[in-house]
Amino acid sequence: MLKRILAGALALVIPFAVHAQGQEKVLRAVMHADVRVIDPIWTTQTIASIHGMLIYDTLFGNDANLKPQPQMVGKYEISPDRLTYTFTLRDGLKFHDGSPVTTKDVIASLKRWGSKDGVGIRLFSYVVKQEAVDDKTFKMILKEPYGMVLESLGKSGSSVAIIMREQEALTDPQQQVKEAIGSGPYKFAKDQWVPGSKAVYLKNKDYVPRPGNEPPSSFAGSKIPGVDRIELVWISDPQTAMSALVNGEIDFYEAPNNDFLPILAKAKGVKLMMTGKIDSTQGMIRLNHLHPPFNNIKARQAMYHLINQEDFLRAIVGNPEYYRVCHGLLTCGGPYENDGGSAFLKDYNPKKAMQLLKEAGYKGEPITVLFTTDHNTITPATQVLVQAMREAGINVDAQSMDWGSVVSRRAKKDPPANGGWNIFITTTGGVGASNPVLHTWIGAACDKGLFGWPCDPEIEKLRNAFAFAQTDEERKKIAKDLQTRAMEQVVYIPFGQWNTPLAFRADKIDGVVPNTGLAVLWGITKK
Amino acid sequence: MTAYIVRRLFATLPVMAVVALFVFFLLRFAPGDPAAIIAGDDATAESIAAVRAKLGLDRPMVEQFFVWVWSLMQGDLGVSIFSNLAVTRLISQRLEPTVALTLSTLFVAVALAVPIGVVAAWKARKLVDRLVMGFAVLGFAMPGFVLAYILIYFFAVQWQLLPVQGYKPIAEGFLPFAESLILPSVALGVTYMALIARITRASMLEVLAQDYIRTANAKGLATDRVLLLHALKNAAVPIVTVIGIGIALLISGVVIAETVFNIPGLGRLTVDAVLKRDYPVVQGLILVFAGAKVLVNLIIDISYAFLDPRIRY
Amino acid sequence: MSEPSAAERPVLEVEGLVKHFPIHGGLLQRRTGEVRAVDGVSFSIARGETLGLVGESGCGKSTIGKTVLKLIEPTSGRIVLAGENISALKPGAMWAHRRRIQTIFQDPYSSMNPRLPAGTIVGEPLENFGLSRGRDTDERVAKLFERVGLRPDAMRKYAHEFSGGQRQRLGIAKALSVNPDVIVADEPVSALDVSVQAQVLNLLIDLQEEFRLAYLFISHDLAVMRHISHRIAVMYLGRIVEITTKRRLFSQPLHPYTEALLSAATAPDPKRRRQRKRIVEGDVPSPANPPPGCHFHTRCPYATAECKVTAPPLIEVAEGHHVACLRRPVGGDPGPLSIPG
Amino acid sequence: MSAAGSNILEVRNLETQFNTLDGVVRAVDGVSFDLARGETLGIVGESGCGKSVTALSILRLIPPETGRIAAGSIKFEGEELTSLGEAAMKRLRGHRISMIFQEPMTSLNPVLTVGTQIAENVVRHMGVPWRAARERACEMLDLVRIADARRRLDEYPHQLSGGMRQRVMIAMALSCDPQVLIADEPTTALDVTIQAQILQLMLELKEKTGTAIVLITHDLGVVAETTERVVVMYAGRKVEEAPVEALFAEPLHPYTRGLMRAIPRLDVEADAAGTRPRLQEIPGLVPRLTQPIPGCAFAPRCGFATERCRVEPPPLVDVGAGHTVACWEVDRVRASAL
Amino acid sequence: MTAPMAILADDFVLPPRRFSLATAIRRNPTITFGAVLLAALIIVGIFAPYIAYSDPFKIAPVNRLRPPSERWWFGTDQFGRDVFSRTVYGARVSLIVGLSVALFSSAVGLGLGLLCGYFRKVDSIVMRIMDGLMAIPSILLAIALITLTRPGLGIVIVAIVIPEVPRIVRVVRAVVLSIRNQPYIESAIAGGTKNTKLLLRHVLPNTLAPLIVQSTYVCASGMLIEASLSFLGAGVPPEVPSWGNIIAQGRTFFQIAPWTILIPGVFLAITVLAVNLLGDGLRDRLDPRLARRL
Repeated sequence: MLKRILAGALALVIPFAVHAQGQEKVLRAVMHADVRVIDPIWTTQTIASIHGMLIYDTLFGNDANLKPQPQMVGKYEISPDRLTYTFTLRDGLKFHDGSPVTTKDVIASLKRWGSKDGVGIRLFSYVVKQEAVDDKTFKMILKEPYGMVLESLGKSGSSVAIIMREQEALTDPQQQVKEAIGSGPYKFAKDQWVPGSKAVYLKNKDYVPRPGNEPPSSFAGSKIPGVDRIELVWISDPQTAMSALVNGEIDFYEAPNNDFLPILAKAKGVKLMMTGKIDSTQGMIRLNHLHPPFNNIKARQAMYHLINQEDFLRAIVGNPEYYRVCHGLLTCGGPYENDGGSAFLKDYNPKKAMQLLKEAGYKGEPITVLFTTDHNTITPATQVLVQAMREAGINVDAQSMDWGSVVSRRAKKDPPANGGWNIFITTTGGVGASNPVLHTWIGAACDKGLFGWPCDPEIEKLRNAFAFAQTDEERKKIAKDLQTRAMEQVVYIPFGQWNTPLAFRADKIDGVVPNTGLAVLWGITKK
Repeated sequence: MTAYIVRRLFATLPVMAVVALFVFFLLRFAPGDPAAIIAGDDATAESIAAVRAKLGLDRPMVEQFFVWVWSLMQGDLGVSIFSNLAVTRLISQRLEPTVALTLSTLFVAVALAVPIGVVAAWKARKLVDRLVMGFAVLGFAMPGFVLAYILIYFFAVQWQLLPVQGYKPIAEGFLPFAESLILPSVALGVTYMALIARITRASMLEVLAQDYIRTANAKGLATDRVLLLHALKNAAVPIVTVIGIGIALLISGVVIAETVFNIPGLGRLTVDAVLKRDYPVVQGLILVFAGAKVLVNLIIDISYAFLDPRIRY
Repeated sequence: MSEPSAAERPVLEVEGLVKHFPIHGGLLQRRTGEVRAVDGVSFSIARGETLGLVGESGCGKSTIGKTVLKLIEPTSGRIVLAGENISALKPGAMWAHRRRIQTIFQDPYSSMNPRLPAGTIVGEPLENFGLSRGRDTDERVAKLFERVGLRPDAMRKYAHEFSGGQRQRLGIAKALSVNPDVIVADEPVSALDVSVQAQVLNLLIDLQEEFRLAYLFISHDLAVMRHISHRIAVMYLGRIVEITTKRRLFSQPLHPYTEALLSAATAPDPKRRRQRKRIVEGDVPSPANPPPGCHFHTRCPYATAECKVTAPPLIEVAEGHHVACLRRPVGGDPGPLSIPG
Repeated sequence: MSAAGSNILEVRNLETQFNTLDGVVRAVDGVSFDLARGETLGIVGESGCGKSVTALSILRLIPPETGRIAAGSIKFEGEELTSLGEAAMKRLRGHRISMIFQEPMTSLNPVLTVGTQIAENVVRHMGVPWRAARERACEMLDLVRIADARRRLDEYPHQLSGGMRQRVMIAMALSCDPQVLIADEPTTALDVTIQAQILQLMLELKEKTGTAIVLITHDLGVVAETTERVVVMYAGRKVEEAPVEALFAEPLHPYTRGLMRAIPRLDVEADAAGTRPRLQEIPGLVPRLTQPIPGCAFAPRCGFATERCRVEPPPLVDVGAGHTVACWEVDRVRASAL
Repeated sequence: MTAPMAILADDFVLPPRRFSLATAIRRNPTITFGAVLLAALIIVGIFAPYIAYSDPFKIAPVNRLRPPSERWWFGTDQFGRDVFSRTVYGARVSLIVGLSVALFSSAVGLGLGLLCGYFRKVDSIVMRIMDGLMAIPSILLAIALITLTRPGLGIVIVAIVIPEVPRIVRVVRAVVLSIRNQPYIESAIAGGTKNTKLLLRHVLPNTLAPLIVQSTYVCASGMLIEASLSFLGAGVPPEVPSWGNIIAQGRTFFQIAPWTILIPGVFLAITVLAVNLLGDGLRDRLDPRLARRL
């Protein structure tokens, strides 16, 4: 009896099912995180910027070699004294609601970006004012020449300089924007958005790509939307995501777990693609400079002797092919890689570390480590650190909490005893860390800087000098001095860098571009 | 009968009140402070305070409760702190997968477990009975998530017969919908099936020892009539009771199945919300789950009247 | 066995005892009626006397037993135990009087706590009323065991190791332990086989004579009643329809229901088959809504129009013989009644 | 033993055993008796004497996992029931031999209507359509004098009184005109007045339908007033068999005598002084059936017992007029005062 | 068919059965099997430090995800920790959680159950609260409790006890209600036994059998819930090697290192199986009647 019912139901439905799949070309992709917040300015999370680059557009876009290329800008002039930048928007720029993009929107957007994002803040500290000449052209007047204006406007990584409508751009940066309306190649289908499961983007039919069909290279080039519909599916379990790719349930998988790369390499129709050579991830141990014991530089330097990068990297990545030891703060393999201050990390000797700590006045009081429990790279790294410290005899108070709690706890400046912290571990993108100005964590702007609050005017001076340097040798020399100084101050202790390739069904999609700092999805087409 | 239903509905009010009170104060007394988390990465003290004010967390506890209850009356379960979406919308988005999973598991489990239980009772102490009881005890002990991974490993990955994860809404066609539910239903259903099979066997055995079964045999009735009409109809009440209780077991199991099979259901939503301390979502969900359970109990009680003429309301 | 002396004041007096169990229904569980289990009953028992309460199921005889024991609260009426009015006493106050009235239950299997040794159960009342402690209790219990025909070494055994007859003996021993004035025995032998029944009945009779105990003996079996009672009250639907001495009840039954009971009862004598009088028809009406007037009128062959309307009072129609029947006037002819119209 | 030809049921040396935690229980230990067509045979004995097991053995209703018919033969109209196939037995039960039980409260299925429970028996055995079976059920309810039969068909057992339920059981049992009706303690759970009605009804129906009745009870009064011939059982064995008048006039087995004296007599006048004559107890206890009992089972409790009684099982002695007794000391017993 | 026992003469004295281990084992295999298995696991739990040949906490990334071999009996996990040692330590955690959950919920459940069963006034209020607690699915209640406080073994136990208490209260209350109208209670009251003595001597002992049975089931479900909670990331802190944690952390590598999940999973299943068998055996032995009602 049961069989009869089932057979009847199937016969009825099959034709219907096939039809639905036919015409529409859909790209199903699993990114490294789930789209939870839709305001790329409000949060520094990379996934929000990936979402941003789909639905918004930027004035400039850095290409694969980090050179800024015009995107929304048609033509631009820089005054001889390098103090006045005049930008003119190219034609055909329209928001998803049909309204044209005007300089009012651009100025408001840049202002909001400039008050929240680190690179933006640094740029606008030199900007006197922005002046709209007319709807298409506006001027940006600086008080001193600044070398990184175009690179900043075209930066990739977190909190990209996106252009949104004026009414959204006016929202206070502490609040999230309510609507996700941009002028980019895709529209955000807010009604189909299921946080924690799926974010849907539909092809923006009346998007006008840059004329001349320039070849895509990272954020540069003409953006031609490849598919009718992009679904960013969220699968929390990396193994399930890998199996889904092998099974053909998804087409693109941004950050497969390193252990599964051998399986993916063998799987039918699956292709692995290494990202850009500097697009790796760098591990960082951040010490709290405000409170003992790490307010004392000796104690901070003692910690170097506890760190054997090999242990960390094998725990996180496992397969040596995908990680490399890098004793510097600036990304190894990047233009400004150097060996300044790398001697600190050459001498792995836990006993010496303990002895130095004692000399620095450490008497065995508990050191609070924020122990992340649910992050597939930070959790193993913290376990390696905690064990190394305990083996050396340090009294470690490892407080386990989920990543969300770590993010909120690290913002607290109170002493570790009541709600503060001594050490936490995080990672940062290789692209950002390759450039002294873009690398926010290398800064030491005291309490105005990032959590941990290292304080050394010298480092800030060197970072500014780098911005003004005109020639490459000059920049390389400044970079070496900066890294040497930063290593001495122990702004943070690097524990190596690793990169994970992209994995995608080459038999189903193509047009995948090696990304630098941020996954580029708009160019992907479906066979 | 309607008098009974109305009385039972009134009886649910105190229960729901207890649930509401428990959930509301439980979350408020937790040491973690949601405002700090919401304020985001480089939050300063004032921005955290701003968030607290916006959410009304700084107003006296009692006032918060009445505001919440009053909005509850109008069916407004508040807005998620993180995604600014109304809780009711979040819930309605994810209702279909959870309901589909629960019902398919329920249907599969009951359709298999009851006949197995009847046969085990009929052939008591023989091989088939031992096998069934062995399966029941094992099924009860097997942790759901371990079984789930084993199923995925063989059926989805090795033999690629069924999808590894995800849920295909019925709108996308019955076949993909059914396929995406098979593995989760089995992984979730095994424990539930073990429970029903055991109770069916126990209540059938008790009924088969009754005098009226001896009378039925003394009338020389065919075995299947004695078993299915005379015995099973009497055993129906305890069986239906355990199916009702089992549904609570199912709701807990759904949370795990949704995690392993990455199904965007209410269970997964609750876990994420609790891990992120998203107050309104957690409160709304627990109320929804509690309401569903109370409703199920009512339906089960009413069904008794149809199963046993002696029960009159 | 000596007849009880009438001079002494009765050890248990019951006047106008009523017990109604409310029925709830409808939306708000309001009282929609009541089961009139005991509907105005009066009797008294002298020291050393056995009053038999006989009647069919649902006539309220067990409820009277439980009410007199104050295991359930009476709705109204007076209960006087050895001169003390206990009808209104709260459980706390009743405790002191419990020593005077004990009880034996019908089902031997469920009237003993399965997890306590027999000696402890029998000795419990002694310790409850502080009549003895520890070793002293054990000695008295051993004597009680012997008195009811059980070996003292069985004190350590548990309920499941005894047969039905032996458990009834334990129940008797327990009731006897605080030498009460009255024992309420609710169908003490109906669950036992004939041969064992005889043993228990003889034991009860011997104990009554030795300790001058008053028995309120409840049963549905007329033969057992005839054997053990001095006076017998016949009950129907919560009321006493006839109460008199055993000899007069069996020789001159006045109430039609008593007559029906006697004729329906079986006796081990094949000749009786032909002497069969009329068998009364129909079922016992439900106590929730008893028939108006005389409750028995629906099944009584001699019922007249008036019987349907007026409830017959229980009056003494002859010396020591009360009956509640309109057709039995005081001093009337005790012969068989005529069938009306 | 009445003439062979007219016997509808012949039981020879029936042994039924149960395996329990305490060993094998010989509930029926070699019982033989006959049942003539249309006769009313009484089987009397205290609980545990094996009377119910004998009845269940005839219909082969002993639960296979705990008990079995160890030996002996049961012939029904010449057909050997102990070796009959289960399918054949099923066709026979409720059709040619039917049975009613003690507890009216629990012997009817609480969730099925009275009409269904009767009609299903008719459909099963008479092969008539359901509608006709319901008509037959209605007739049967009238036959057992249940008022307003049509309405009662659709009522459930819990809506009827104890007496009415026993009437339904009888209607159900007789619905296919069986040759033999086995009644296991049919009136024990009923009130006296109702018991009288049911016994009278059974006798009337016997006259009308000619069905032979096997009445099983522990109540000697019921036996005296309803049966024609009586089998007395003790500890799984038949100790005495006789026409009912002869048995009550002159019981020959010491156990039967003991029973007669132990019963409180309703019809015997109390003695002059109104004092209560002591009941004659039967000392001791019924023996445990887990071990085989040598000699006469009643020996340990028998006043007339001799050494031989304890060792050799007594043979069945025929004292004439169908009165047999299993006792070595028949003559001494006969001589002693009743 | 009335059970054969009732056919036997009820009037003879059953010989008191001496308690002999041999017959006890032969007669109830389920209890024996369950008890032996559980005893073995308890021993493993207690002597974990000696049985485990390496330190379960030691991270050795170099020998990461090694398959079971003669050096690592159950292979290693993604941090190079020995799965055998961690599983052995896991036994300790799961048993502690299971037993303490059973203990606490039984104690509270017994107290509340007795009160509700015996005193009408208390009954209506307490039962409403119990219904309320039971309405909230146990896993969600446990997660909410755990995540809102600092994670730790004690918190996990409390979080599992709270949803289990109503289950035990219901069982005890049902048993007490059924005992209350047993004749031996009326007989005790008539014999002058006062409330407290009645509760302690007559009511309590007869509730212990069903309580023990129910607490074994609660112990088993306690272990399962702990494992599920850890699996969802809301259970025992990650560094504590409970079976749930081991499975939760191992699940990501299930396809390339299935032993990280299967072996702790099998251990968990066996333990829960042992406890359930013990419960079934006890139920059949102590309280056959209740067995059917539950």
